[in-house]
Amino acid sequence: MTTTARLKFEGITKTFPSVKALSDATFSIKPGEVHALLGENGAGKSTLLRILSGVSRQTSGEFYVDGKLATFKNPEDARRAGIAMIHQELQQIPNLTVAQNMFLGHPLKTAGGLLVNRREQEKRAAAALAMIDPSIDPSTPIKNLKVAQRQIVEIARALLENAKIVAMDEPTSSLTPAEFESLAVIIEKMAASGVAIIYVSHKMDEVFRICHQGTVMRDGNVVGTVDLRTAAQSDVIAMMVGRELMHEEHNSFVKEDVRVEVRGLSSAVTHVRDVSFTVRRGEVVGIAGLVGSGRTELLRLLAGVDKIGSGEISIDGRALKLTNPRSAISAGIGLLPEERKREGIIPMRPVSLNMALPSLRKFAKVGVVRHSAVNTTAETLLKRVNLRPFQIDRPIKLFSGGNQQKAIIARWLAAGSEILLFDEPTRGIDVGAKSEIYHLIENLAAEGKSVIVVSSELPEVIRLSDRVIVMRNGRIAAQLERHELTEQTIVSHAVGDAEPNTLSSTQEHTHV
Amino acid sequence: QELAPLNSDTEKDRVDWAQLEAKYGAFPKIPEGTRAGGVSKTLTNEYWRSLGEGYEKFGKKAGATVAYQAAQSEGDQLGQLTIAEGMVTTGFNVILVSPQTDANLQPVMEQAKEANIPVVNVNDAVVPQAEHYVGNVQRDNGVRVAKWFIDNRPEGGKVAIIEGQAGVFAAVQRTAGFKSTIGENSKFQVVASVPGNWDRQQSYDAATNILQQNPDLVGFYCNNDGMALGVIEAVKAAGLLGKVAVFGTDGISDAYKSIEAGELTGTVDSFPILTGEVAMETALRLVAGQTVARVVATPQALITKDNLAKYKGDGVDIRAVLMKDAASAQ
Amino acid sequence: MSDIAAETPKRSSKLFSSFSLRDAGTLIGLIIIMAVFAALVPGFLFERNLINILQQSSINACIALGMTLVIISGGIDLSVGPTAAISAVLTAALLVTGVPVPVALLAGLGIGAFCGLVNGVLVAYVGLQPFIVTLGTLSTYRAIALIYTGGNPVLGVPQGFRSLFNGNVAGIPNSVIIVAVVAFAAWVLLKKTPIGEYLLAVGGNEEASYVAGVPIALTKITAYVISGVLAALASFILIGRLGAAEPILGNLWELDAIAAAAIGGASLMGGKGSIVGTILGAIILGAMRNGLTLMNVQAFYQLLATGLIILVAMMIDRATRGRG
Amino acid sequence: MSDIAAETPKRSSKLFSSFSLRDAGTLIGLIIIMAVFAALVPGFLFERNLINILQQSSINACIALGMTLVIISGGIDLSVGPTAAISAVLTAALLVTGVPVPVALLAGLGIGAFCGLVNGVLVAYVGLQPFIVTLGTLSTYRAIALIYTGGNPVLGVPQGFRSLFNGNVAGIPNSVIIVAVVAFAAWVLLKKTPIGEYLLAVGGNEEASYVAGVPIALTKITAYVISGVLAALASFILIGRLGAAEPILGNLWELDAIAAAAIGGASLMGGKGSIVGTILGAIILGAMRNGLTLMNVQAFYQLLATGLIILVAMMIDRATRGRG
Ligand SMILES: Nc1ncnc2c1ncn2[C@@H]1O[C@H](COP(=O)(O)OP(=O)(O)OP(=O)(O)O)[C@@H](O)[C@H]1O
Ligand SMILES: Nc1ncnc2c1ncn2[C@@H]1O[C@H](COP(=O)(O)OP(=O)(O)OP(=O)(O)O)[C@@H](O)[C@H]1O
Ligand SMILES: [Mg+2]
Ligand SMILES: [Mg+2]
Repeated sequence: MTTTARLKFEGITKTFPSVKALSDATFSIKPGEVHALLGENGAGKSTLLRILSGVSRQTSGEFYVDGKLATFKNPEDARRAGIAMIHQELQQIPNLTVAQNMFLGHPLKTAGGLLVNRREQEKRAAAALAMIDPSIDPSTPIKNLKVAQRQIVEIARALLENAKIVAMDEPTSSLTPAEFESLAVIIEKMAASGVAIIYVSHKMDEVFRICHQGTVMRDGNVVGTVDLRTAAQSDVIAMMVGRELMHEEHNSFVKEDVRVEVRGLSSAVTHVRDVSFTVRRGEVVGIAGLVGSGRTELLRLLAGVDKIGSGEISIDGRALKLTNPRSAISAGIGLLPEERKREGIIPMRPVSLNMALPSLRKFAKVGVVRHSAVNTTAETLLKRVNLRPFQIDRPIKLFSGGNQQKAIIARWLAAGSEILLFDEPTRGIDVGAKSEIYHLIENLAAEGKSVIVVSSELPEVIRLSDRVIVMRNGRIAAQLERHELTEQTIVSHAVGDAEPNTLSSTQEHTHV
Repeated sequence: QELAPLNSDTEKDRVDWAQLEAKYGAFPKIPEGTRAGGVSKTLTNEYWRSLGEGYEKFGKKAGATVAYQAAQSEGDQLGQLTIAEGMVTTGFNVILVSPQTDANLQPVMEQAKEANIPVVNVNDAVVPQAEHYVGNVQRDNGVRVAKWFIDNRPEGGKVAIIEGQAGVFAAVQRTAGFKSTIGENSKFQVVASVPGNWDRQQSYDAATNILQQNPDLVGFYCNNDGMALGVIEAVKAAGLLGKVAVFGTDGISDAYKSIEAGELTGTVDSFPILTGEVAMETALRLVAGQTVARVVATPQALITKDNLAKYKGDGVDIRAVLMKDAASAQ
Repeated sequence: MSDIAAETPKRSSKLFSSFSLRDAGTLIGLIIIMAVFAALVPGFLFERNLINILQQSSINACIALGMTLVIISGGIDLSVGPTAAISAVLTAALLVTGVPVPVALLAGLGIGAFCGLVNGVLVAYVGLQPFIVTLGTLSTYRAIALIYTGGNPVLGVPQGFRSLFNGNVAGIPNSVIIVAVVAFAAWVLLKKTPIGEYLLAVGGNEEASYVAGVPIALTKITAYVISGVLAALASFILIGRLGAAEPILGNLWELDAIAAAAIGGASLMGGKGSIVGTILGAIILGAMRNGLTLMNVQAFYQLLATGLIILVAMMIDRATRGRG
Repeated sequence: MSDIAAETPKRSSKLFSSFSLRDAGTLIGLIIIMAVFAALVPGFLFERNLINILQQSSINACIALGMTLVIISGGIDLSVGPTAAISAVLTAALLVTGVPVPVALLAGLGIGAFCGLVNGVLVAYVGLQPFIVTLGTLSTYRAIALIYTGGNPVLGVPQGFRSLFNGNVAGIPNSVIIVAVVAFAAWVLLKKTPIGEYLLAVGGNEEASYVAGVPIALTKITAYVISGVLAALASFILIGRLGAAEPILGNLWELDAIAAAAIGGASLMGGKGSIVGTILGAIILGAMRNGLTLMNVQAFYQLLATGLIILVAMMIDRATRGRG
């Protein structure tokens, strides 16, 4: 090929005090190429992109943009060199508006550069947002948005930059296929105009849909670059995880006895209304629905996080009085929250103690926590969820997102929770780990635990669930048995095909 | 034997400063290399710096080395304690303390006694166990100003008090002296007694508010000069200069200037430099082995424009003037 | 439990942003306090007394405006009092030696800015905690003011300077007008300019700001410099009023200013604060002092009332706007 | 830029957790300060003086331990001084009226706990900002102590009580022993008990802690109650030394305590702090005061040195352990 690479990495190495996150990463990307960066959690993808975008510096090696050596001292330098980045974690200021966030650092100015031109910012922000979700109002404070909407804002922000390289680190982790479709169109357009795109995602179908080339990383090393237009998905996955992943069928462990019974449950603070369902021992119940349909809110109600307005929850026939998460936890309920960074982790504390937090008293003897017991349990459980790197004393904030997720799952195993509420359990989790988590869920069911899984990924819902509850507008729209489960039926119940004209499209986004 | 808790105002075993020489003879020779340590409340107020000047002055004359230290702020009781303890540790021959509170230097008294170092309590708060006290009567400050009002404003009227920091010994005593004396005269009415916290700005604001409600006020008594100088500005701003009498306490140089300029009505000067000299003299007499009365009373005087020339100006020998005052008071 | 409060977001409508709702809470607090005093103190609501209250609040308001910006940026400035003192004694000393007023003013503002700059650099570049940096400079600056003057006040500030800060225009004290102008400028800065957005951003999420290319260090330093300059300005108002500059002036100003900002809705965690709220907060504190003095409340009980009113003001505010 | 800095933490090995490295930084600061004074002041390192330093640091250390726990939980307690004052005057008054020592002690600790409880409830249940709550109670508690005593000190604390807190065991002052025991207990609490982990969790991420079932309110209240109890204990040490209890005691203790905690590595953002570090921080401050006094440094220059040393201690610490 004669064109110079738009972006070329040469021997990029990054060492942290206790891990080598990247070693000798070398590959290049051409203009107009959509290049996937693939690898398990902790493989070093985000680390590489953070170096590219000037957020951190490589220990050694260099990279070139359009053949020019790049030496970025801060994100601003990278931006000037034409690099736009969507970070894996939302990088937003809660109290500022959507538009202010999108123009943060480089506001449009007026009055001779003195004042911020709010109107123009909002106009342009609206235009960028409209490409994905026109319902987002650029003048609302970002803290009022749902995670999914906030992620759309992050994407739109990157679109505003007119960059020649756009790095996207799991841009769709909270999005539904519908939004991904819009993004795919945008990416195609950008690629057509010569922009190089680096795309990181654990959703393989997305990757294969839009990416031309893919570089596979494992434990900080580049394993190789493959042409995704020709390669087989299973081969690529094998490259990533170092082994073949079997496509597994759903296993059912449903017992007869009803463990959880929810009757007429309504929220005191959100739009969840009149929800009734049951979950049996060993049953995995999936909850599907559109963004904003109230799935998360339902789980928060069950976990005692949100206040119950009316209705009843009983476990093993005993009615619960849920006043706070603690009461739910002692009733054997454990919640894997949707927004890991905000609701999940205590950043500066070690993984082991993040895991043990709700069950500390179980590890205590005469009021003193036996850290040896914590560590023993942590080693067992964190191994079971396959934490990587396996360093249980490290502050959790130093782990990759997927590994943080695993630690929170382990938290409820440690607490011995019988009823597990998983909100988007595989968000940001690599394919290998994903199948591990599926196994884990199945194992839990096999042990007789009851699991409720909220997921925006329909294949996941179908793969895991014995039964699926479809939610719409805060209410249950349908309960589908295993044999009825197809993507088609779920979607039609979620959007309410039966009564097509009652749909409020500002609240609810197109597809599941 | 245990000493009775000291009340510097009523203690029987006392001597007036002017009588020191008459009673104990000329100043004796002190041992070579005598070191005297002064521990002040704070140096942020001119009064305490002047006191230190007096220490140095007399110390130099008598051939003693003087160290003068102060806490970092007026409320820093433990800091002052640390300083005083340091002086005991480093073997000063005599220590002069002006405690922040009645109690905060108590341990030093004990430690010094063990180490056989005499301690002189100089002014302000009075440590009950103090064996030696040099200073004026705080209460008397307020009394003198109250008497001025009774003498000079025979028709009576409304008066207001700007107090120092809540709970501080000098502020409590001065206020009490003024209040009780003026309270004996039914023509006067204390319409306000509010805290100025030794702070000029707060006193200014308080005075503004008081004047607004009581434009017919006849006077202010302030627990120190800094506050009085704030109050006088408020009086000026209200256009009442000359109508409202304002008194301060301490006799700092700015107060004198203000009196000369016809603004401040008066201040109760307790002559810090002279007090310092007397205190040092007493301390060094103790070092020389003399026995001195438990309380040595130092002078104070109400300074107004009328008698200002007598106490301040070129060629005024304040010591001689006050000696004469003392003699005539006898 | 401010964060958990997010669990029950009571967003009513887009028209009322949380900002103005919050200010309404502060306003209600002020109105209640004014009403109580009006009932207890005859003449409390006279125009003359209201102007008094404004004038007496002006110094604290001026300091509190700077404090609000610093707090929004995620910092705190405990050194405002000593900064004011340094600036006051320097300006007064220059004026007394006959330096023209504008030059002395500039020198005073300049030294205020410099004090702020030192704070800002230590926070932003050296990376120390704001509380501890300004606790250190609190002592350091005070010591400098004391050493410079030997502990004595600087007297004899010329009338020309005094009337500039202590005069009236149509019955409104100049100090009130000055602070009103500063407040408006601060409001524009915070709501309309890039730097205001940066302040909110840095205080709201520093990492995200960094990633977005916000000049973090510059933003923080700006906040501290403004705080220093406003401390200097406040000291001018004070020496205009008192005619003298004391090296010990400004003692405990930081607490009053922080109280005003907090009552006005600033969060000491950063990222949140309101100019209007701060001004209202300063007036609440001023009205309280004024009312207590007029009622001739004894010192100990004034102290008690001060503490309780701060607590009650915060509770009223919390009650009117709900949690969060 | 504390968060971003996290990308390059200089942790060398698993054996040295970030905890002890941070403490090593503080220790180096202490050693440098001690070395400087040892060079300048003859007798500074004499055993007698070292014991003096420990004794003089003990009150601040005691207060700072409680402060550290509160700071770790994401709060701050400005009311420690007045809490100590209330507890001191009550205990002394009881003792003077002949109440047995243990009863008076319990009453004093109880009132300290109660003061802390009020702070804690206002923070945890009413949801007010810790800074402003304790600023309000700072005034309120002080006023209560003053009103209770009419502003007068309570004199004549019996010898039995005094020797309990002011005696020696084998040349070591009881106060030092008491604080050492308290420090050990605080260390156990923080490192070994669920409540310690809860404190770190609540200060580190309150919402996540809530979701994980941590009893947020209880945790916060515990921190404030401990702070109140330790303030009471510190006041016992003080009245043991002074033989009298004054309603104005404890003035500005909060700043010294915060300084000690911050020098020792506590982050005022919460979630971080060290018991060992705080003790070292208190000793740094004590050694500094002691050394400056022995050098006979004039008050203004002592103030200057205090400020500068706080700044330098923080910078040394920052330099030795890198950013973060
Ligand atoms: N600041 C840090 N300090 C120490 N180690 C770090 C730090 N940041 C990342 N790491 C480590 O670097 C490795 C690579 O992390 P990175 O976030 O790049 O993984 P990733 O491929 O993006 O994973 P994921 O798919 O889960 O997002 C991980 O082992 C992680 O623990
Ligand atoms: N009281 C209410 N009335 C109407 N709508 C509400 C109410 N409270 C919240 N909402 C809306 O409901 C949505 C919240 O539902 P949420 O998105 O959490 O459900 P979800 O199905 O879990 O979505 P996600 O895919 O983001 O997890 C938000 O869009 C919010 O604006
Ligand atoms: Mg990643
Ligand atoms: Mg959800």
